[in-house]
This record gives sequence, C-alpha cells and structure tokens, in this order.
Amino acid sequence: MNDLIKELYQEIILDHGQSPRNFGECDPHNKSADGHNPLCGDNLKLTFYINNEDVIEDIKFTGEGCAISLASASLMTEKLKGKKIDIAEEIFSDFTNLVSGSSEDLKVLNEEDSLYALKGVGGFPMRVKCATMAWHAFKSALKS
Amino acid sequence: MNDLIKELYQEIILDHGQSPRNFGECDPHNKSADGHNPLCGDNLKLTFYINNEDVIEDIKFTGEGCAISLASASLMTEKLKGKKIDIAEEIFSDFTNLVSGSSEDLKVLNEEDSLYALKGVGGFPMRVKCATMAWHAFKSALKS
Amino acid sequence: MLDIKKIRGDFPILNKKILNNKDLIYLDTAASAQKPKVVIDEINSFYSNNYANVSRGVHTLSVESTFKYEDARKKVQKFINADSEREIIFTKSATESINLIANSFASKYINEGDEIILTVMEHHSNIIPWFLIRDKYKCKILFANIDSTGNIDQKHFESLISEKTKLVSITHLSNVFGTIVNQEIINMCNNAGIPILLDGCQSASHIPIDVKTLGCDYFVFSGHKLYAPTGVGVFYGKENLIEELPPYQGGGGMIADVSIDGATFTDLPAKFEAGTPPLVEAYGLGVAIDYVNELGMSEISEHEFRLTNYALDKMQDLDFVDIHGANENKHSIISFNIKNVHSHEVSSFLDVEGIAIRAGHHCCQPLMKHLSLNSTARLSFGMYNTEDEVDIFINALKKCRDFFTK
Amino acid sequence: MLDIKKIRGDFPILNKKILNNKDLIYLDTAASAQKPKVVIDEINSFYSNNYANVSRGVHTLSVESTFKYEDARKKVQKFINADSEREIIFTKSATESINLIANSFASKYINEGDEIILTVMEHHSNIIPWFLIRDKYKCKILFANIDSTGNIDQKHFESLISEKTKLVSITHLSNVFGTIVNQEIINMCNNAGIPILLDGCQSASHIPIDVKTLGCDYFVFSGHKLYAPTGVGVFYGKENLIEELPPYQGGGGMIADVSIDGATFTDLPAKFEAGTPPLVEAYGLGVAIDYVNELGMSEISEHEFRLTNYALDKMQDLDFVDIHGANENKHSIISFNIKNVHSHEVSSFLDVEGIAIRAGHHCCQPLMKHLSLNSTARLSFGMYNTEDEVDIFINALKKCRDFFTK
Ligand SMILES: Cc1ncc(COP(=O)(O)O)c(C=O)c1O
Ligand SMILES: Cc1ncc(COP(=O)(O)O)c(C=O)c1O
Repeated sequence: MNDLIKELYQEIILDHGQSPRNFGECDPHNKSADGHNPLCGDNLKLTFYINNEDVIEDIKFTGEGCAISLASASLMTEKLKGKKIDIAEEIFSDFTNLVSGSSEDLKVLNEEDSLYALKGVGGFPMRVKCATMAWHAFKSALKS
Repeated sequence: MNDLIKELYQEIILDHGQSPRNFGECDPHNKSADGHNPLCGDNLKLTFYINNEDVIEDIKFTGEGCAISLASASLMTEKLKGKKIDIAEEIFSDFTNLVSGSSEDLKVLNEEDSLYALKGVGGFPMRVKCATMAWHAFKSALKS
Repeated sequence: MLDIKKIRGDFPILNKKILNNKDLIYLDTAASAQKPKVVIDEINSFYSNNYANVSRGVHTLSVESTFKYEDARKKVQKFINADSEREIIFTKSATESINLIANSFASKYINEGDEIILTVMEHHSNIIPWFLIRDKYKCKILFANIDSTGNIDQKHFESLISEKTKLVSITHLSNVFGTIVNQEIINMCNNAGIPILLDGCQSASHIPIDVKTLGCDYFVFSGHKLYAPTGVGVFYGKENLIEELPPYQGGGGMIADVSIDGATFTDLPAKFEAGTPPLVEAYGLGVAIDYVNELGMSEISEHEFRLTNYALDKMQDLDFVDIHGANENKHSIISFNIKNVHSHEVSSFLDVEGIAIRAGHHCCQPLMKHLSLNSTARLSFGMYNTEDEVDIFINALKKCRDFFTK
Repeated sequence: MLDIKKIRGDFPILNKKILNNKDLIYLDTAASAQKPKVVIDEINSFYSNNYANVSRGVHTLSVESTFKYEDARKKVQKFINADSEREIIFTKSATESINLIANSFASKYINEGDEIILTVMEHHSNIIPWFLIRDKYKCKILFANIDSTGNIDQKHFESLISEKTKLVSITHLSNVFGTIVNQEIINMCNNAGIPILLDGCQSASHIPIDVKTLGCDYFVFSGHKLYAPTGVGVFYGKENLIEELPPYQGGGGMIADVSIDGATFTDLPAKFEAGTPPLVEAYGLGVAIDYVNELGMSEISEHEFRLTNYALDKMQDLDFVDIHGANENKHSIISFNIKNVHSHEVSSFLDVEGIAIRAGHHCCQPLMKHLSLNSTARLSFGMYNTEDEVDIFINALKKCRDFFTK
C-alpha cells in the first residue's frame, strides 16, 4: 500500500471517519453553525454550549462527509470539549496551519495530539477543505 | 517604389480617388442607399435614377473615404451609368470576384475595363471592404 | 479502427509520470480534455509568426490573424453542420454561451408567467443562468424528471409543455450518467413549435453533431472539452432566430455606428462578439477540430463507446460498486460509488495510483439531491484511453475497497 | 536602462520577415502586444505537463492547475497593488469586465433618471455597455468634453457631477491621444463620493498601476495588451463594494448550493467567475506580469515615454503631418494624419514597408465625430520598440506623402 495514502488515512482517521464521536446535537446549545464544502456537497451542522466561564461544556455535530471531514469533526469535538474559548481559538489556528503544511510554529498543539493524525492532509491540497470544514463552522459559530 | 503598392494604387485609382467623377446627388432619383465601413468610419450615399426601361439613367455618390473606396465608387458610377439593371448586377458580381482575388470566370468585365485597375486590392484583403463599399450600397439600393 | 498508440503519442501529458512516479491514467476528460501536440504547437506558431489583433487593422499581421480567426469559425460551422458561419459565435465558454442566449432571448421574448423547461440532471451552467432570468423577468423554471435509467421521463416532460413554454434547454449528453437525450424529446419541442437549446458540452467531443438532423435551434459547447485550449466556447443559433435577438455584451467590434446619442450594431456574427475575442483560442479550437476530423469523429465515438461498455462489464462484476443509471445508452461517462466509501476517498486513493477521476457533485446538485446522494465518483473517457487503463482502474478500485473497508 | 536588444530577442515574432521580406516594425501595441517567448513556452508547458480543469477536482493535475490559476490571481493583485486577491476577477477581456460591472452595478444601484458620466474619448467598449444599461434602466449617459489638448475638460466634467451621478467610467490612458487622466478628475469623484471606474486597457502596459494611490473603485484591463495571451481580462473592484454586488453570469463554480428552487452563491472572487475560466490564459497573464516585473514597469514606462517624445519631435518637423492632441502628457500612443491622405492609404503603404500601424476610428467614433475626422493613423509603442524603428517610420511617412501627393 502506498505511503502517501497511509499517511493520509492513519488508523485513527479511518476509525473516527467510520464511527465519529460526539455525533448528534447538543441540547441545550447556545452556539451553532453549518459547514459546507461547495466542491462536493459535503455538509455538517455543529452545535455547542458555552457556559458563563467561557468554557465549551458540550459540543456535537451531525452531517455527511468524507472520512477526512468526519474524522476531523470528530477529533475536533473531542479536543475542544472542556476548553476555554481563547484556547480553542489557538487550537483552531494551529490546526489550520498544520493541515495546510506549515506545522513549524504551533502554539498549543504538539505531536502527541490526536489531531496530528491529520497532518497528512498537507500532501493532498484539495482535501484541506475537507479537513477544515468543521473548524470553519466552529469559527463562524463563535462569531454568531 | 514598391510593386505591391504600385499595383494597388494605379494612376487611374489615384486620379479617381483625388477627383471622383459623378460626385453629388442625382435629382431626381428613385433609388438610394448608404454605404458604411464600420472598420474605419468611411461612408457614402449613393443615388440613382432607373427609368421605365430598367436603365440606370443617372447615378451619383457623395461621402468620405480612402482613395480605394472613392475611386471604386467613382469608377462604378462611370461603368453603371446607362446600363440595364440585369447587366449592372452581372458587373456587380464580376467586380466582387475580381477584388477578392477570383478573377478567372468573369462574365462581363475584361482586362480592358477601367475597373480592372482595382484588381490589386486582392493583395490587400483588409482593403476589399473599401473597394466594395459603394457596390454593396448599389446592391442594397436595388433591393429597396 | 483508431491507432490508439499513435494517438497517445500525440498527447504530451500522457507520456508524463505524475505523483509517485506513476504513469498518468487520465479518466477525467468530461471535466476537460488533454491537448494534442498539434494544438499546443499551433498556439505557439500563431504567437510566434502571425499574431496581431483581429478585424480592425489593415496591416499584414492583422489580416493574417483575422483570417485564422474566421477560418476557425468555418471549421466549427462544418463540424456541427450549421448552415452558415454567421450562425457561429465565439464565446469564452459554454457557460457564457448559455448566459448569452438566456439574456438575449429573455430580453426579447420572456414575460412574467412564461415558462422555461430544464431537467433535474442539468449542469449548474444550464440552471443558474435561467434562475437569474427568472429573478429578473418573473418567469418560471420547470424541471423535467428523470427515470431510474438516467434518461428524461418523457411523460413528465410532455406534461410540462404548454402554451406558456417559451424555451426548452437540456443537456445533450449527461455529464453524470453519460446518457444521450432521446430524439423524441427534441421532436416534441419541434412539433410544439418551442425553441430548444442543447447543451452539447459533453456530446461535442463524443458523438458526431449535426444540428440540422438533431433539429435543435441553439447548441453550445466548450473548446476545452474538445481537445482545444481553455478560454473559448461556441454558441450556435439558427440564423433567422438570432438575427432577431438583441446583442448580449457591448463593446468594440460589434457596432456599425456610434455617437453620443446611441449606437447601431453590425451584422451576425460580430453583433454577439464584443471586444477582442479569444482569437488564438478560437484558432486552437479549429486546429483541434481538424485533428479530430482527421481521425474521424465516428471512429472516436465507437472507440469510446466500446471502452465504456468494457468498463461497465467489469464494474458490474464488482459487488461493492453502485453504478448510477442504466448501462444502456451510456456514452463515455460512468458515475459510481464504492459502497460505504466516500467519493473523495476513492479519488484520492486512485490519484496516488496515477489515476485521475472526478469526485463530487459534478456541478449537478439538483440531480444529486434527486438521487439522494451527496457525491459520486466519475470516470470519463477521451479518445486516448485504453482497455489496459480500464484494467488498472478496476484493479485499483478493488485495492481501494480493501483499504477502506478492511 | 532596459536592454532593448535583449528584449527584442525575447519576442519571436520581432525576428520574422513579413510581407516583401521586410523586417517587422510593430507599432500597433495599443491594439495588442506581441508575446515574449516565456509566455508562449509556459502555455506549452502547462498543457504538456500540468493541465486539468480547476477547482472542482481532487486529483493531482487538478490541484496543480488550480494552484497555477490562483497564483496568477495573486500576481495580478500585486501588479495593481490591490488589497486582496478576492478583488481580482478573471474575465475574457476588458470589454467583458466593463459589461460585468455595468450589469451588476446597475441591477443594484441604477434607477430611472440616474446619471452615469463618461467622456467623449471613450473606447466603444466603455460606451456601449452603458448604452445597453441606459436602454434597460432608463438612466442617462453624460459625456464630458475634452479640450484641444486631448485631456478632459475639467470644468465641464465638474459641471456634470450632481446628486444624480451614480458612477463615473473613464479611460485611464486614451487609446487615441495617449493622454493620461488628470488625478484631479479622480479626486473630484472621490470627494463627491461617486464611485469611479478606470478603463486601464492602455495604462496597464505603459505605466505602473497602484489602484490605491489612484483612488479608483474599479479598474479593468485586458491581458493581450500586456504581453499576455488573448482570451483573458481582469476586473478589479474594492472588496467592500463588489461584495454587495449580485453575480453577473451564472454557472458552475460560482454557487454554494443549488436546488430546483434556487441557488446561493459562493464568496469572492468565484461569485463572478461562472464556468470553466480561461485558466491557461490567466496563467499566461501571470507569466507576462513576471516578465514585465523583472524588467521593471518604471523602466518600461520611461523607455516608452522617451520613444514617444523622440517620435513627436521628428513628426513635428514634418509639415505634412497633423498630430492629434497636444504633445505634452502623451504616452506611448500618437494619432496623426498625413494631410490629404486617408489613414488607410498610410497604413497600407507602411505595411508594405514592414511597418504595422493602425488606421481607422480606433473604436472611438464619438471622439472622431468630435474631432470632425473620419479616421486617423496611429502608432503605438511597446517595450520592444527602438529609435531606429522610429527613424524608419519617419522616413516611410515621407515616402508615403511623396507617393500620394506627387
Ligand atoms: C481604452 C480601451 N478600452 C477598452 C478596450 C477594449 O479591450 P478589449 O478589446 O481587449 O476588451 C481597448 C482596446 O481595444 C482600449 O484601448
Ligand atoms: C453538461 C455540461 N454543461 C455545461 C458545462 C459547463 O462548461 P464550461 O465550464 O466549459 O463553461 C459542462 C462542463 O463543465 C458540462 O459538462
């Protein structure tokens, strides 16, 4: 099997792609947004609850997508749950750097993180949109 | 001086270009049309009188144009004056063939004709429109 | 029979190694065709030897460029068997061609309450221009259904036709199913006296086109899918119809006279070609047409049809593959899914094997919604593809299934 | 200082013999520029190595093509110093760019009785699109006068500005006079809060462009006049302005979601780029920009300005030549007539000497009417022209006069 493919589809990606965690809708939630990839029609709906200490208490998503987008959404929810918003935003920018191939100056993510499994997306530039769909939905929900 | 240029601008062309014959408006006239070359803005107005024997009794033109278009209009009026319409139409088709480079099967024009002086236009394809402007005006006036 | 080996030698890119040092297997001609060397070389030669702007100049280079450009028009005319070169308008793409006719036609003929019929399997380029018209003129856009074979549901289509129908605009060869429109659909329009536009983006490169035998009033296609350069498309319309239509864009080259009070327009085809046209691209399209004609459009069509059936046979044997639309009446294009594997995964996996296919909605979201799919994988053939390539593709599909569903 | 000899070596066509075995002296760059070898070669290389359709595919070639296309956008952005690449829209020509803004702007902002200001020296491509808008929206088109120097009559321009003025659209560098628009004109619009479009067809290849310093809201130009391929143009608009505008054409690539009920559109710049774009042509424009940048736009500009003055000096000494517009503020373009000789004769005569100039109304009929001329001859310079060529040209003018007025 081919190396590039193995790097893109690491075990953890295939796993989360097939059985995404935190799949569903938060009840209650006070933030939500839709994500959409116009190239392929993939889409998701993200909901989360921020408590009055600015902590993401719960976060879930539903939707359709490829393994990369589902795994990324699934891993994102795992990572962000329980985080304060400002940390979450740092994770956001680290993650978008990571998958677009500039993984030098990450602030909060490191190689131990499960999110690092998505680094292989950097070798497939047209898949970056798959990997970041959920994240952009998160960002736009924050602004809403 | 260059041969192509000399062939295009034969004495008779320069002469008719500088002093066009039959310049003016027929009074009375029963046919008229405007000619127009959208490439350069040249234009003319052609008027003629067809009597009840289908003979072009008088034909004149006014307008602005290059030496080729003026000479062609001038020579045309000289040639067509006194001709019956059906002959005039044959001359029209011979002339358009002549200046677009297919001078083999002419029906009524021959090398003796003054119109033959415009044969050199065939070497300057973008000038064909100059040479035929008056003729197309004639044709469209006939239809009117 | 085509000499495919020789043909492959004509396409520089097919002899390249791509990602991972794999031979390129290009199965994405429906998105855009590769270019033969003669087209590439002639572009080079045009710019190196004869180039100037067209139509407006008297000097030699301008004459040469104008003749090359107008010559391309004649080639297109013959290629689709139009009556006159006045019926051939060069645009930048099929998309622009459809926008042109939508706007010109609507501004003359469409009023509130009028209806335009499309089908649910149209490409976005044959939907959105009509939506924009709908918003402007308050007309209605009706969508004919398709049946499970991927063909237009004729009964439903017929039921949509009425006094209110002003135009029918449908794809000639579906870019998702590969199905070719049934002649009866066109005949129905002709009989009802309703003008019909065929979107020939896919058909022009896969089957011989004769606009007169077809009986269409308007026909559009893109050069880039017909082995020609990007940046040029064709709009064909019957002379008596388009003579009546107002111009679409305004600019140099399409006017007879202008003053500060107003303008009068020139005759066809210039009336619809404002500004400096994609002239070298149009010339390139003429060269591509010569190339295709030399091989023979019928031979190319047969070869691709054979390949399609060869691939369908093999794919049918794969129980993990769903093929969309019936196998009959499929030409050069096959959309499919691997069960439980997203089309993106399939495309990325094949890419690494050197195989280029397309994944997504293929600019046919209404069709995807109709099929309850969010995306499909699609392979499509050009004249240069071979059975060997299909075999490698089939093999890669198996590996792909194994990898993702182990 | 530019090394013109080296530059000339970069342009294959300049080393060709044309009609009568004469060396080509190309003085028609204002109509279209010749192409350097690097542009021609890169088109070849793109088709031979990396070609596929953009944006919609996942496979390697599609990725490479998309990156090349988007890279060209960044180059254009930097070339005109725009704030963001989202402000750069690729079209097929400047003419299409003007039609785009005319339609999108008008459908949002123009109502009956509103006014749009042009000048009498506009190119038809900056007149007819507005006439078409006038016919649709019943607005008024006002034409600012020019003075005898070939510059806008500022008093008259100012007098036209009113509450009703919705847009000003004027040429940045006149394609007849070679005059550059006075900054005060732009400032007047800025001060009055009226959006201004600059037609940069001629300026983009002759002077450095900085849309921010200029203070224009919209800017358009064509690739083919900037040493790039035919079939590509640029539309620039300030992000906050064009974000508000509706799309112009509809089709693939510019939609977010489509159903049979309606569609939503994507973000800038895709919103304005329906269908397969002229992608190789846009790439070629990027290559041309690199080429120009390497030489230095200021150096090119200086060289052409020097040449223009060299030619003006010599032409002034010819008592049989009328030069149109004052000699000051003239850049790269000189329109003239030989007394009593029609411009067509001049052009045909020079053509046989190997010299390509333009003759006619230069798509500026309102200006010709204003000047009471029916046509002029025009020479225009590109980076590759030399003083030697001007000398040969001057000499040919004398011969021409002798021949026609002997
Ligand atoms: C000032 C001006 N505006 C507009 C145009 C139109 O450009 P294009 O024909 O490339 O669309 C031209 C060139 O012909 C021009 O010189
Ligand atoms: C059926 C169909 N119609 C229209 C188009 C649009 O063609 P283009 O993008 O070349 O304008 C395409 C290709 O994408 C197509 O396949």
